[in-house]
Amino acid sequence: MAQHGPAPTEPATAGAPEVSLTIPVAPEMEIVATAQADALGEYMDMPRDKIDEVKLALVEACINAFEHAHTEDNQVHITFRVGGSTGDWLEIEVRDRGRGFDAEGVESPSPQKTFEERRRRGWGLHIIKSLMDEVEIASGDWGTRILMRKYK
Amino acid sequence: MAQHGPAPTEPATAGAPEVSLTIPVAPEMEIVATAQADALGEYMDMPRDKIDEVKLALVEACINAFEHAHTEDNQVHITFRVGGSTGDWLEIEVRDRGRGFDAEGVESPSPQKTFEERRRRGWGLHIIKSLMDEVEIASGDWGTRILMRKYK
Amino acid sequence: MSETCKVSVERRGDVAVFWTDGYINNQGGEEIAREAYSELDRGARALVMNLEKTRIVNSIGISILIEVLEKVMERKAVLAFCGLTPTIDKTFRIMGLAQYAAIYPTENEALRAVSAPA
Amino acid sequence: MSETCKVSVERRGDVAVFWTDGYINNQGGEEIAREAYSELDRGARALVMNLEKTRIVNSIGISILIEVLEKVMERKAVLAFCGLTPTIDKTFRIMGLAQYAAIYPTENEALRAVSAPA
Ligand SMILES: Nc1ncnc2c1ncn2[C@@H]1O[C@H](COP(=O)(O)OP(=O)(O)O)[C@@H](O)[C@H]1O
Ligand SMILES: Nc1ncnc2c1ncn2[C@@H]1O[C@H](COP(=O)(O)OP(=O)(O)O)[C@@H](O)[C@H]1O
Repeated sequence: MAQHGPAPTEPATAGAPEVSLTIPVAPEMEIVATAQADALGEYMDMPRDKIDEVKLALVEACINAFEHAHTEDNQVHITFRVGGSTGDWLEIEVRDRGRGFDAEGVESPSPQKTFEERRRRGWGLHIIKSLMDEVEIASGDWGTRILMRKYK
Repeated sequence: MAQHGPAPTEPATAGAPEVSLTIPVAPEMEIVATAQADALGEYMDMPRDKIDEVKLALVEACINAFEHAHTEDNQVHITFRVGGSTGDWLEIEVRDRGRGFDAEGVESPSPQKTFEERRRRGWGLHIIKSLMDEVEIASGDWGTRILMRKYK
Repeated sequence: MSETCKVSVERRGDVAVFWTDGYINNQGGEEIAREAYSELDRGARALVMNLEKTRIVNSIGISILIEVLEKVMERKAVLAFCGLTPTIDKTFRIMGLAQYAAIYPTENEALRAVSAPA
Repeated sequence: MSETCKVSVERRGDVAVFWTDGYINNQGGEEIAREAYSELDRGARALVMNLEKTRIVNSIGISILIEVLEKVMERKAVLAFCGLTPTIDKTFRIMGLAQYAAIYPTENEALRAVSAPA
Protein backbone atom coordinates (compact mmCIF):
# COMPACT_ATOMS: atom_id res chain seq x y z
CA MET A 1 0.00 0.00 0.00
CA ALA A 2 1.20 3.49 -0.86
CA GLN A 3 2.11 5.98 1.83
CA HIS A 4 -0.71 8.38 1.00
CA GLY A 5 -2.98 5.61 2.32
CA PRO A 6 -5.90 5.67 4.74
CA ALA A 7 -6.09 8.05 7.67
CA PRO A 8 -6.18 6.19 10.99
CA THR A 9 -9.71 7.24 11.89
CA GLU A 10 -11.38 6.10 8.70
CA PRO A 11 -9.44 2.97 7.84
CA ALA A 12 -11.52 1.37 5.18
CA THR A 13 -13.06 4.30 3.41
CA ALA A 14 -10.22 6.61 2.43
CA GLY A 15 -9.87 6.93 -1.31
CA ALA A 16 -13.24 5.34 -1.95
CA PRO A 17 -15.44 7.25 -4.38
CA GLU A 18 -17.71 9.30 -2.20
CA VAL A 19 -20.99 10.89 -3.13
CA SER A 20 -22.88 13.15 -0.73
CA LEU A 21 -26.53 13.92 -0.89
CA THR A 22 -28.63 16.26 1.20
CA ILE A 23 -32.38 15.87 1.09
CA PRO A 24 -35.06 18.00 2.73
CA VAL A 25 -37.35 16.55 5.37
CA ALA A 26 -40.35 16.14 3.07
CA PRO A 27 -42.65 13.32 1.99
CA GLU A 28 -41.11 10.85 -0.46
CA MET A 29 -37.68 12.45 -0.41
CA GLU A 30 -36.47 9.12 0.97
CA ILE A 31 -37.36 7.59 -2.40
CA VAL A 32 -35.48 10.32 -4.20
CA ALA A 33 -32.48 9.34 -2.05
CA THR A 34 -32.77 5.69 -3.02
CA ALA A 35 -32.12 6.68 -6.64
CA GLN A 36 -28.54 7.36 -5.58
CA ALA A 37 -28.18 3.96 -3.92
CA ASP A 38 -29.57 2.42 -7.08
CA ALA A 39 -27.13 4.26 -9.34
CA LEU A 40 -24.11 3.47 -7.17
CA GLY A 41 -25.20 -0.14 -6.75
CA GLU A 42 -25.37 -0.47 -10.54
CA TYR A 43 -22.09 1.38 -10.93
CA MET A 44 -20.39 -1.22 -8.72
CA ASP A 45 -22.31 -4.17 -10.19
CA MET A 46 -24.10 -5.06 -6.97
CA PRO A 47 -26.82 -7.67 -7.59
CA ARG A 48 -30.34 -6.25 -7.92
CA ASP A 49 -31.70 -7.94 -4.77
CA LYS A 50 -28.91 -6.56 -2.64
CA ILE A 51 -29.48 -3.10 -4.08
CA ASP A 52 -33.12 -3.44 -3.05
CA GLU A 53 -32.07 -4.33 0.48
CA VAL A 54 -29.78 -1.32 0.65
CA LYS A 55 -32.58 0.89 -0.65
CA LEU A 56 -35.02 -0.27 2.02
CA ALA A 57 -32.42 0.21 4.77
CA LEU A 58 -31.80 3.73 3.46
CA VAL A 59 -35.53 4.44 3.36
CA GLU A 60 -35.87 3.34 6.99
CA ALA A 61 -32.94 5.49 8.12
CA CYS A 62 -34.38 8.51 6.30
CA ILE A 63 -37.91 8.17 7.59
CA ASN A 64 -36.57 7.80 11.12
CA ALA A 65 -34.80 11.11 10.71
CA PHE A 66 -37.95 12.63 9.17
CA GLU A 67 -40.23 11.33 11.88
CA HIS A 68 -38.20 11.30 15.07
CA ALA A 69 -35.22 13.62 14.78
CA HIS A 70 -36.99 17.00 14.79
CA THR A 71 -34.04 18.53 13.00
CA GLU A 72 -33.53 22.25 13.00
CA ASP A 73 -32.12 22.44 9.50
CA ASN A 74 -34.92 20.28 8.06
CA GLN A 75 -32.38 18.19 6.24
CA VAL A 76 -30.95 14.72 6.18
CA HIS A 77 -27.35 14.29 5.08
CA ILE A 78 -26.31 11.14 3.33
CA THR A 79 -22.87 10.03 2.25
CA PHE A 80 -22.34 7.06 -0.04
CA ARG A 81 -18.94 5.37 -0.30
CA VAL A 82 -17.98 2.64 -2.69
CA GLY A 83 -15.01 0.74 -1.34
CA GLY A 84 -12.73 -2.20 -1.80
CA SER A 85 -10.42 -2.71 -4.74
CA THR A 86 -13.16 -3.72 -7.17
CA GLY A 87 -16.12 -1.94 -5.61
CA ASP A 88 -16.67 -4.63 -3.01
CA TRP A 89 -18.96 -2.75 -0.70
CA LEU A 90 -21.29 0.19 -0.50
CA GLU A 91 -21.32 2.20 2.70
CA ILE A 92 -24.06 4.67 3.51
CA GLU A 93 -23.93 7.20 6.30
CA VAL A 94 -27.20 8.91 7.22
CA ARG A 95 -26.89 11.92 9.51
CA ASP A 96 -29.41 14.27 11.03
CA ARG A 97 -28.83 17.24 13.32
CA GLY A 98 -31.85 16.32 15.39
CA ARG A 99 -32.42 15.59 19.04
CA GLY A 100 -30.94 12.12 19.08
CA PHE A 101 -32.06 9.09 21.08
CA ASP A 102 -30.71 6.34 23.25
CA ALA A 103 -29.93 3.69 20.66
CA GLU A 104 -29.06 1.08 23.30
CA GLY A 105 -32.33 1.66 25.10
CA VAL A 106 -34.59 0.95 22.14
CA GLU A 107 -36.71 -2.12 22.83
CA SER A 108 -36.37 -4.84 20.18
CA PRO A 109 -39.49 -5.61 18.24
CA SER A 110 -40.95 -9.09 17.73
CA PRO A 111 -43.83 -10.54 15.75
CA GLN A 112 -45.47 -11.39 19.08
CA LYS A 113 -45.45 -7.80 20.33
CA THR A 114 -46.58 -6.70 16.89
CA PHE A 115 -49.53 -9.07 16.65
CA GLU A 116 -50.50 -9.85 20.22
CA GLU A 117 -49.78 -6.54 21.88
CA ARG A 118 -50.63 -4.57 18.74
CA ARG A 119 -47.40 -2.59 18.88
CA ARG A 120 -46.91 -2.54 15.18
CA ARG A 121 -44.22 0.09 14.89
CA GLY A 122 -40.62 -0.05 16.09
CA TRP A 123 -39.22 -2.17 13.27
CA GLY A 124 -37.11 0.37 11.38
CA LEU A 125 -33.75 -0.14 13.10
CA HIS A 126 -34.25 -3.90 13.24
CA ILE A 127 -34.91 -4.01 9.50
CA ILE A 128 -31.80 -1.91 8.82
CA LYS A 129 -29.71 -4.34 10.88
CA SER A 130 -31.25 -7.36 9.16
CA LEU A 131 -30.71 -6.07 5.63
CA MET A 132 -27.23 -4.59 5.93
CA ASP A 133 -24.02 -6.46 6.70
CA GLU A 134 -22.63 -3.95 9.19
CA VAL A 135 -24.47 -1.22 11.07
CA GLU A 136 -23.18 1.35 13.55
CA ILE A 137 -25.46 3.82 15.28
CA ALA A 138 -24.24 6.90 17.12
CA SER A 139 -26.67 9.35 18.63
CA GLY A 140 -26.57 12.24 21.06
CA ASP A 141 -27.86 15.75 21.51
CA TRP A 142 -25.99 16.65 18.32
CA GLY A 143 -28.15 14.32 16.30
CA THR A 144 -27.92 10.82 14.91
CA ARG A 145 -25.54 9.06 12.57
CA ILE A 146 -26.19 5.64 11.11
CA LEU A 147 -23.34 4.02 9.27
CA MET A 148 -24.23 0.93 7.31
CA ARG A 149 -22.36 -1.23 4.89
CA LYS A 150 -23.33 -3.88 2.40
CA TYR A 151 -20.94 -6.22 0.57
CA LYS A 152 -21.82 -7.15 -2.97
CA MET B 1 -48.24 35.47 -1.62
CA ALA B 2 -47.41 35.17 2.05
CA GLN B 3 -45.02 37.57 3.74
CA HIS B 4 -42.46 34.91 4.57
CA GLY B 5 -41.88 34.80 0.80
CA PRO B 6 -38.76 34.75 -1.31
CA ALA B 7 -35.54 36.49 -0.39
CA PRO B 8 -34.61 39.17 -2.93
CA THR B 9 -31.52 37.39 -4.22
CA GLU B 10 -33.18 34.09 -5.00
CA PRO B 11 -36.64 35.13 -6.17
CA ALA B 12 -38.01 32.00 -7.70
CA THR B 13 -36.40 29.27 -5.70
CA ALA B 14 -37.05 30.01 -2.04
CA GLY B 15 -39.16 27.34 -0.43
CA ALA B 16 -38.64 24.91 -3.30
CA PRO B 17 -37.61 21.41 -2.25
CA GLU B 18 -33.86 21.37 -2.65
CA VAL B 19 -31.59 18.39 -2.94
CA SER B 20 -27.82 18.75 -3.04
CA LEU B 21 -25.43 16.23 -4.42
CA THR B 22 -21.65 16.21 -4.48
CA ILE B 23 -19.91 13.79 -6.81
CA PRO B 24 -16.23 13.10 -7.22
CA VAL B 25 -14.43 13.87 -10.46
CA ALA B 26 -14.31 10.28 -11.69
CA PRO B 27 -15.42 8.35 -14.76
CA GLU B 28 -19.16 7.76 -14.99
CA MET B 29 -20.02 9.77 -11.90
CA GLU B 30 -22.01 12.02 -14.22
CA ILE B 31 -24.32 9.07 -14.79
CA VAL B 32 -24.65 8.51 -11.06
CA ALA B 33 -25.70 12.18 -10.86
CA THR B 34 -28.39 11.73 -13.50
CA ALA B 35 -30.13 9.24 -11.20
CA GLN B 36 -31.07 12.21 -9.04
CA ALA B 37 -32.48 14.15 -11.98
CA ASP B 38 -34.44 11.05 -12.90
CA ALA B 39 -35.86 10.62 -9.41
CA LEU B 40 -36.80 14.28 -9.04
CA GLY B 41 -38.25 14.37 -12.55
CA GLU B 42 -40.46 11.42 -11.66
CA TYR B 43 -41.31 12.96 -8.30
CA MET B 44 -42.63 16.05 -10.06
CA ASP B 45 -44.25 14.08 -12.91
CA MET B 46 -42.07 15.53 -15.63
CA PRO B 47 -42.58 13.68 -18.94
CA ARG B 48 -39.94 11.03 -19.70
CA ASP B 49 -38.54 12.80 -22.78
CA LYS B 50 -38.01 16.02 -20.88
CA ILE B 51 -36.31 14.11 -18.07
CA ASP B 52 -33.95 12.64 -20.68
CA GLU B 53 -33.15 16.13 -21.94
CA VAL B 54 -32.40 17.31 -18.42
CA LYS B 55 -30.20 14.27 -17.85
CA LEU B 56 -28.12 14.93 -20.95
CA ALA B 57 -27.73 18.61 -20.05
CA LEU B 58 -26.57 17.54 -16.59
CA VAL B 59 -24.13 15.03 -18.07
CA GLU B 60 -22.65 17.75 -20.29
CA ALA B 61 -22.27 20.18 -17.39
CA CYS B 62 -20.58 17.48 -15.27
CA ILE B 63 -18.16 16.29 -17.91
CA ASN B 64 -17.18 19.89 -18.61
CA ALA B 65 -16.28 20.27 -14.96
CA PHE B 66 -14.45 16.92 -15.05
CA GLU B 67 -12.52 17.74 -18.19
CA HIS B 68 -11.89 21.46 -18.13
CA ALA B 69 -12.22 22.83 -14.61
CA HIS B 70 -9.13 21.27 -12.99
CA THR B 71 -10.77 21.56 -9.59
CA GLU B 72 -8.70 21.40 -6.45
CA ASP B 73 -11.30 19.58 -4.39
CA ASN B 74 -11.90 17.00 -7.12
CA GLN B 75 -15.62 17.44 -6.72
CA VAL B 76 -18.61 18.74 -8.57
CA HIS B 77 -21.44 20.23 -6.56
CA ILE B 78 -24.97 19.95 -7.82
CA THR B 79 -28.14 21.44 -6.41
CA PHE B 80 -31.57 20.40 -7.64
CA ARG B 81 -34.61 22.55 -6.96
CA VAL B 82 -38.19 21.68 -7.74
CA GLY B 83 -40.26 24.83 -7.98
CA GLY B 84 -43.61 26.30 -8.80
CA SER B 85 -46.82 25.56 -6.98
CA THR B 86 -47.29 22.09 -8.47
CA GLY B 87 -43.69 21.21 -9.25
CA ASP B 88 -43.66 23.18 -12.48
CA TRP B 89 -39.94 23.27 -13.06
CA LEU B 90 -36.71 21.60 -12.17
CA GLU B 91 -33.67 23.76 -11.69
CA ILE B 92 -30.17 22.34 -11.59
CA GLU B 93 -27.11 24.23 -10.49
CA VAL B 94 -23.74 22.66 -11.29
CA ARG B 95 -20.75 24.22 -9.56
CA ASP B 96 -17.06 23.51 -9.65
CA ARG B 97 -14.25 25.25 -7.81
CA GLY B 98 -12.02 25.06 -10.85
CA ARG B 99 -10.16 27.60 -12.90
CA GLY B 100 -13.12 29.01 -14.78
CA PHE B 101 -13.32 30.22 -18.36
CA ASP B 102 -14.60 33.10 -20.42
CA ALA B 103 -18.12 31.94 -21.19
CA GLU B 104 -18.79 34.85 -23.56
CA GLY B 105 -15.64 34.10 -25.50
CA VAL B 106 -16.47 30.49 -26.36
CA GLU B 107 -16.88 30.08 -30.10
CA SER B 108 -20.25 28.62 -31.12
CA PRO B 109 -20.10 25.26 -32.82
CA SER B 110 -21.78 24.41 -36.12
CA PRO B 111 -22.23 21.26 -38.19
CA GLN B 112 -20.05 22.89 -40.82
CA LYS B 113 -17.10 23.41 -38.48
CA THR B 114 -17.67 19.92 -37.16
CA PHE B 115 -17.71 18.19 -40.52
CA GLU B 116 -15.71 20.42 -42.82
CA GLU B 117 -13.09 21.71 -40.43
CA ARG B 118 -13.11 18.52 -38.37
CA ARG B 119 -13.54 20.40 -35.10
CA ARG B 120 -15.83 17.85 -33.59
CA ARG B 121 -15.77 19.00 -29.98
CA GLY B 122 -17.16 22.17 -28.46
CA TRP B 123 -20.84 21.15 -28.40
CA GLY B 124 -21.44 20.72 -24.67
CA LEU B 125 -22.62 24.22 -23.77
CA HIS B 126 -24.64 24.50 -26.96
CA ILE B 127 -26.41 21.22 -26.19
CA ILE B 128 -27.15 22.40 -22.66
CA LYS B 129 -28.70 25.60 -24.02
CA SER B 130 -30.71 23.69 -26.61
CA LEU B 131 -32.14 21.16 -24.19
CA MET B 132 -32.93 23.38 -21.21
CA ASP B 133 -35.44 26.24 -21.14
CA GLU B 134 -33.25 28.70 -19.25
CA VAL B 135 -29.49 28.64 -18.79
CA GLU B 136 -27.22 31.01 -16.91
CA ILE B 137 -23.44 30.60 -16.85
CA ALA B 138 -21.16 32.37 -14.42
CA SER B 139 -17.46 31.69 -14.37
CA GLY B 140 -14.36 33.25 -12.89
CA ASP B 141 -11.19 32.35 -11.06
CA TRP B 142 -13.43 30.96 -8.27
CA GLY B 143 -14.81 28.34 -10.62
CA THR B 144 -17.90 27.86 -12.72
CA ARG B 145 -21.60 27.79 -12.00
CA ILE B 146 -24.20 26.71 -14.51
CA LEU B 147 -27.79 27.29 -13.56
CA MET B 148 -30.32 25.63 -15.81
CA ARG B 149 -34.05 25.22 -15.64
CA LYS B 150 -36.57 23.05 -17.38
CA TYR B 151 -40.35 23.45 -17.24
CA LYS B 152 -42.41 20.29 -17.27
CA MET C 1 -46.61 13.27 -6.89
CA SER C 2 -45.89 10.19 -8.86
CA GLU C 3 -44.00 7.93 -6.48
CA THR C 4 -47.23 7.42 -4.57
CA CYS C 5 -48.61 3.93 -4.79
CA LYS C 6 -51.56 3.36 -7.09
CA VAL C 7 -54.00 0.67 -5.95
CA SER C 8 -56.53 -1.06 -8.15
CA VAL C 9 -59.02 -3.66 -7.04
CA GLU C 10 -61.17 -6.19 -8.86
CA ARG C 11 -63.82 -8.33 -7.31
CA ARG C 12 -64.09 -11.98 -8.40
CA GLY C 13 -66.98 -13.52 -6.49
CA ASP C 14 -66.06 -13.26 -2.83
CA VAL C 15 -62.37 -12.73 -3.56
CA ALA C 16 -60.99 -9.21 -3.98
CA VAL C 17 -57.75 -8.91 -5.93
CA PHE C 18 -55.53 -5.89 -5.27
CA TRP C 19 -52.74 -4.67 -7.53
CA THR C 20 -50.35 -2.10 -6.18
CA ASP C 21 -48.02 -0.03 -8.31
CA GLY C 22 -45.25 1.92 -6.61
CA TYR C 23 -43.87 2.68 -3.20
CA ILE C 24 -45.97 1.60 -0.20
CA ASN C 25 -45.43 4.06 2.65
CA ASN C 26 -47.99 5.37 5.17
CA GLN C 27 -50.06 6.94 2.40
CA GLY C 28 -49.92 3.90 0.14
CA GLY C 29 -50.66 1.65 3.11
CA GLU C 30 -53.68 3.74 4.06
CA GLU C 31 -54.96 3.66 0.51
CA ILE C 32 -54.75 -0.13 0.54
CA ALA C 33 -56.40 -0.26 3.97
CA ARG C 34 -59.30 1.92 2.81
CA GLU C 35 -59.94 -0.32 -0.18
CA ALA C 36 -59.53 -3.46 1.92
CA TYR C 37 -62.06 -2.35 4.55
CA SER C 38 -64.54 -1.44 1.88
CA GLU C 39 -64.16 -4.89 0.29
CA LEU C 40 -64.58 -6.58 3.67
CA ASP C 41 -67.70 -4.47 4.29
CA ARG C 42 -69.00 -5.62 0.94
CA GLY C 43 -68.58 -9.24 2.03
CA ALA C 44 -65.20 -10.23 0.61
CA ARG C 45 -64.07 -13.51 2.13
CA ALA C 46 -60.53 -13.35 0.79
CA LEU C 47 -58.14 -10.58 -0.23
CA VAL C 48 -55.30 -11.32 -2.62
CA MET C 49 -52.66 -8.59 -2.85
CA ASN C 50 -50.41 -8.69 -5.88
CA LEU C 51 -47.39 -6.48 -5.14
CA GLU C 52 -45.39 -7.28 -8.28
CA LYS C 53 -45.24 -3.63 -9.31
CA THR C 54 -44.01 -2.50 -5.90
CA ARG C 55 -40.30 -2.57 -5.14
CA ILE C 56 -40.33 -0.93 -1.72
CA VAL C 57 -42.66 -1.26 1.24
CA ASN C 58 -41.39 0.69 4.24
CA SER C 59 -41.94 -0.37 7.84
CA ILE C 60 -44.81 2.09 8.29
CA GLY C 61 -46.49 0.65 5.20
CA ILE C 62 -46.04 -2.85 6.58
CA SER C 63 -47.43 -1.83 9.96
CA ILE C 64 -50.60 -0.72 8.16
CA LEU C 65 -50.75 -3.98 6.21
CA ILE C 66 -50.53 -5.75 9.58
CA GLU C 67 -53.50 -3.70 10.79
CA VAL C 68 -55.40 -4.79 7.69
CA LEU C 69 -54.41 -8.40 8.36
CA GLU C 70 -55.76 -8.15 11.90
CA LYS C 71 -59.09 -6.79 10.64
CA VAL C 72 -59.20 -9.57 8.06
CA MET C 73 -58.66 -12.19 10.77
CA GLU C 74 -61.32 -10.63 13.00
CA ARG C 75 -63.77 -11.01 10.14
CA LYS C 76 -62.65 -14.65 9.62
CA ALA C 77 -61.51 -13.77 6.14
CA VAL C 78 -58.11 -14.54 4.63
CA LEU C 79 -55.32 -12.44 3.20
CA ALA C 80 -52.76 -13.67 0.70
CA PHE C 81 -49.83 -11.86 -0.87
CA CYS C 82 -48.11 -12.60 -4.16
CA GLY C 83 -45.51 -11.11 -6.48
CA LEU C 84 -43.19 -10.08 -3.67
CA THR C 85 -39.59 -9.14 -4.44
CA PRO C 86 -37.06 -11.11 -2.36
CA THR C 87 -36.51 -8.02 -0.16
CA ILE C 88 -40.21 -7.49 0.51
CA ASP C 89 -40.62 -11.20 1.17
CA LYS C 90 -37.72 -11.08 3.63
CA THR C 91 -39.16 -8.05 5.44
CA PHE C 92 -42.62 -9.63 5.67
CA ARG C 93 -41.00 -12.69 7.25
CA ILE C 94 -38.91 -10.63 9.68
CA MET C 95 -41.98 -8.71 10.88
CA GLY C 96 -44.09 -11.85 11.23
CA LEU C 97 -46.61 -10.95 8.55
CA ALA C 98 -45.75 -14.28 6.90
CA GLN C 99 -46.91 -16.17 10.01
CA TYR C 100 -50.48 -14.94 9.68
CA ALA C 101 -50.90 -14.23 5.99
CA ALA C 102 -50.11 -16.63 3.18
CA ILE C 103 -47.46 -15.72 0.61
CA TYR C 104 -47.53 -17.23 -2.87
CA PRO C 105 -45.14 -16.67 -5.76
CA THR C 106 -47.83 -15.91 -8.34
CA GLU C 107 -51.32 -14.49 -8.45
CA ASN C 108 -52.66 -17.73 -9.91
CA GLU C 109 -51.32 -19.76 -7.06
CA ALA C 110 -52.74 -17.30 -4.55
CA LEU C 111 -56.14 -17.32 -6.24
CA ARG C 112 -56.20 -21.09 -6.42
CA ALA C 113 -55.31 -21.36 -2.73
CA VAL C 114 -57.91 -18.89 -1.45
CA SER C 115 -60.61 -20.37 -3.71
CA ALA C 116 -60.02 -23.95 -2.60
CA PRO C 117 -62.74 -25.28 -0.29
CA ALA C 118 -61.47 -25.09 3.30
CA MET D 1 -18.25 -0.98 -14.06
CA SER D 2 -21.67 -1.61 -15.43
CA GLU D 3 -22.81 1.71 -16.86
CA THR D 4 -20.29 1.22 -19.67
CA CYS D 5 -21.83 0.63 -23.04
CA LYS D 6 -21.86 -2.91 -24.40
CA VAL D 7 -21.61 -3.23 -28.16
CA SER D 8 -22.52 -6.28 -30.20
CA VAL D 9 -22.20 -6.66 -33.94
CA GLU D 10 -23.64 -9.05 -36.48
CA ARG D 11 -22.70 -9.25 -40.10
CA ARG D 12 -25.45 -9.78 -42.69
CA GLY D 13 -23.79 -9.94 -46.09
CA ASP D 14 -22.10 -6.60 -46.57
CA VAL D 15 -24.19 -4.92 -43.88
CA ALA D 16 -22.95 -4.83 -40.26
CA VAL D 17 -25.60 -4.32 -37.61
CA PHE D 18 -24.52 -2.82 -34.27
CA TRP D 19 -26.52 -2.96 -31.05
CA THR D 20 -25.45 -0.75 -28.19
CA ASP D 21 -26.58 -1.18 -24.62
CA GLY D 22 -25.96 1.61 -22.15
CA TYR D 23 -24.33 4.99 -21.90
CA ILE D 24 -22.23 6.10 -24.87
CA ASN D 25 -19.38 8.31 -23.61
CA ASN D 26 -15.78 8.46 -24.86
CA GLN D 27 -15.20 4.83 -23.90
CA GLY D 28 -18.44 3.57 -25.42
CA GLY D 29 -17.82 5.67 -28.51
CA GLU D 30 -14.32 4.25 -28.91
CA GLU D 31 -15.63 0.72 -28.52
CA ILE D 32 -18.12 1.38 -31.32
CA ALA D 33 -15.39 2.99 -33.46
CA ARG D 34 -13.10 -0.01 -33.02
CA GLU D 35 -15.82 -2.41 -34.12
CA ALA D 36 -16.86 -0.13 -36.98
CA TYR D 37 -13.32 0.15 -38.39
CA SER D 38 -12.89 -3.58 -38.21
CA GLU D 39 -16.14 -4.11 -40.12
CA LEU D 40 -15.10 -1.55 -42.75
CA ASP D 41 -11.75 -3.29 -43.07
CA ARG D 42 -13.62 -6.54 -43.57
CA GLY D 43 -15.50 -4.96 -46.47
CA ALA D 44 -18.77 -3.82 -44.90
CA ARG D 45 -20.60 -1.52 -47.27
CA ALA D 46 -23.18 -0.34 -44.75
CA LEU D 47 -23.29 0.02 -40.97
CA VAL D 48 -26.63 0.07 -39.16
CA MET D 49 -26.45 1.18 -35.53
CA ASN D 50 -29.43 0.30 -33.37
CA LEU D 51 -29.27 2.48 -30.24
CA GLU D 52 -32.59 1.43 -28.71
CA LYS D 53 -30.93 0.27 -25.50
CA THR D 54 -29.00 3.50 -25.07
CA ARG D 55 -30.65 6.40 -23.30
CA ILE D 56 -27.72 8.81 -23.18
CA VAL D 57 -25.02 9.67 -25.70
CA ASN D 58 -22.84 12.51 -24.49
CA SER D 59 -21.21 15.07 -26.77
CA ILE D 60 -17.86 13.29 -26.62
CA GLY D 61 -19.56 10.04 -27.65
CA ILE D 62 -21.25 11.84 -30.54
CA SER D 63 -17.96 13.43 -31.63
CA ILE D 64 -16.54 9.91 -31.95
CA LEU D 65 -19.58 8.74 -33.90
CA ILE D 66 -18.96 11.69 -36.22
CA GLU D 67 -15.40 10.49 -36.70
CA VAL D 68 -16.76 7.07 -37.57
CA LEU D 69 -19.20 8.66 -40.00
CA GLU D 70 -16.36 10.50 -41.72
CA LYS D 71 -14.39 7.28 -42.12
CA VAL D 72 -17.50 5.58 -43.48
CA MET D 73 -17.95 8.34 -46.05
CA GLU D 74 -14.28 8.18 -47.06
CA ARG D 75 -14.78 4.51 -47.79
CA LYS D 76 -17.96 5.29 -49.76
CA ALA D 77 -19.94 3.19 -47.34
CA VAL D 78 -23.12 4.28 -45.57
CA LEU D 79 -24.10 4.67 -41.93
CA ALA D 80 -27.66 4.49 -40.63
CA PHE D 81 -28.97 4.89 -37.09
CA CYS D 82 -32.20 3.56 -35.64
CA GLY D 83 -33.94 3.22 -32.30
CA LEU D 84 -33.01 6.72 -31.15
CA THR D 85 -34.81 8.26 -28.18
CA PRO D 86 -36.28 11.69 -28.94
CA THR D 87 -33.43 13.33 -27.01
CA ILE D 88 -30.70 11.44 -28.87
CA ASP D 89 -32.45 12.17 -32.15
CA LYS D 90 -32.59 15.87 -31.25
CA THR D 91 -28.90 15.95 -30.32
CA PHE D 92 -27.89 14.17 -33.54
CA ARG D 93 -29.82 16.78 -35.48
CA ILE D 94 -28.31 19.70 -33.55
CA MET D 95 -24.79 18.45 -34.17
CA GLY D 96 -25.42 17.81 -37.85
CA LEU D 97 -24.97 14.06 -37.70
CA ALA D 98 -28.44 13.75 -39.23
CA GLN D 99 -27.26 15.65 -42.34
CA TYR D 100 -24.72 13.00 -43.26
CA ALA D 101 -26.09 9.81 -41.75
CA ALA D 102 -29.59 8.45 -42.23
CA ILE D 103 -31.87 8.04 -39.22
CA TYR D 104 -34.70 5.51 -39.28
CA PRO D 105 -37.25 4.74 -36.61
CA THR D 106 -36.73 0.98 -36.67
CA GLU D 107 -34.00 -1.50 -37.50
CA ASN D 108 -36.13 -3.04 -40.23
CA GLU D 109 -36.58 0.26 -41.96
CA ALA D 110 -32.85 0.96 -41.67
CA LEU D 111 -31.95 -2.45 -43.04
CA ARG D 112 -34.40 -2.14 -45.90
CA ALA D 113 -33.00 1.27 -46.81
CA VAL D 114 -29.33 0.29 -46.80
CA SER D 115 -30.05 -2.94 -48.69
CA ALA D 116 -32.01 -1.25 -51.47
CA PRO D 117 -30.09 -1.04 -54.76
CA ALA D 118 -28.70 2.48 -55.11
N1 LIG E 1 -32.88 9.62 13.68
C1 LIG E 1 -33.50 9.48 14.86
N2 LIG E 1 -33.62 10.52 15.70
C2 LIG E 1 -34.25 10.41 16.89
N3 LIG E 1 -34.79 9.25 17.33
C3 LIG E 1 -34.72 8.16 16.54
C4 LIG E 1 -34.09 8.21 15.28
N4 LIG E 1 -34.14 6.97 14.74
C5 LIG E 1 -34.80 6.20 15.61
N5 LIG E 1 -35.16 6.90 16.72
C6 LIG E 1 -35.86 6.38 17.92
O1 LIG E 1 -35.77 4.97 17.89
C7 LIG E 1 -37.08 4.40 17.93
C8 LIG E 1 -37.12 3.12 17.13
O2 LIG E 1 -36.98 3.41 15.75
P1 LIG E 1 -37.41 2.35 14.67
O3 LIG E 1 -36.84 1.03 15.06
O4 LIG E 1 -36.99 2.85 13.37
O5 LIG E 1 -38.98 2.23 14.76
P2 LIG E 1 -40.14 3.32 14.55
O6 LIG E 1 -39.58 4.42 13.70
O7 LIG E 1 -41.23 2.57 13.91
O8 LIG E 1 -40.49 3.80 15.94
C9 LIG E 1 -38.00 5.48 17.41
O9 LIG E 1 -39.31 5.34 17.88
C10 LIG E 1 -37.32 6.74 17.92
O10 LIG E 1 -37.68 6.99 19.27
N1 LIG F 1 -16.64 23.94 -16.00
C1 LIG F 1 -15.74 24.47 -16.83
N2 LIG F 1 -14.53 24.92 -16.36
C2 LIG F 1 -13.62 25.45 -17.19
N3 LIG F 1 -13.81 25.59 -18.52
C3 LIG F 1 -14.95 25.17 -19.06
C4 LIG F 1 -15.98 24.60 -18.26
N4 LIG F 1 -17.01 24.28 -19.07
C5 LIG F 1 -16.66 24.66 -20.30
N5 LIG F 1 -15.41 25.19 -20.32
C6 LIG F 1 -14.69 25.74 -21.49
O1 LIG F 1 -15.61 25.98 -22.54
C7 LIG F 1 -15.26 25.24 -23.71
C8 LIG F 1 -16.50 24.76 -24.44
O2 LIG F 1 -17.16 23.74 -23.69
P1 LIG F 1 -18.20 22.80 -24.40
O3 LIG F 1 -19.12 23.62 -25.21
O4 LIG F 1 -18.83 21.98 -23.34
O5 LIG F 1 -17.37 21.89 -25.38
P2 LIG F 1 -16.16 20.86 -25.11
O6 LIG F 1 -16.26 20.42 -23.70
O7 LIG F 1 -16.39 19.78 -26.10
O8 LIG F 1 -14.91 21.64 -25.40
C9 LIG F 1 -14.36 24.13 -23.21
O9 LIG F 1 -13.48 23.68 -24.20
C10 LIG F 1 -13.65 24.79 -22.04
O10 LIG F 1 -12.57 25.55 -22.50
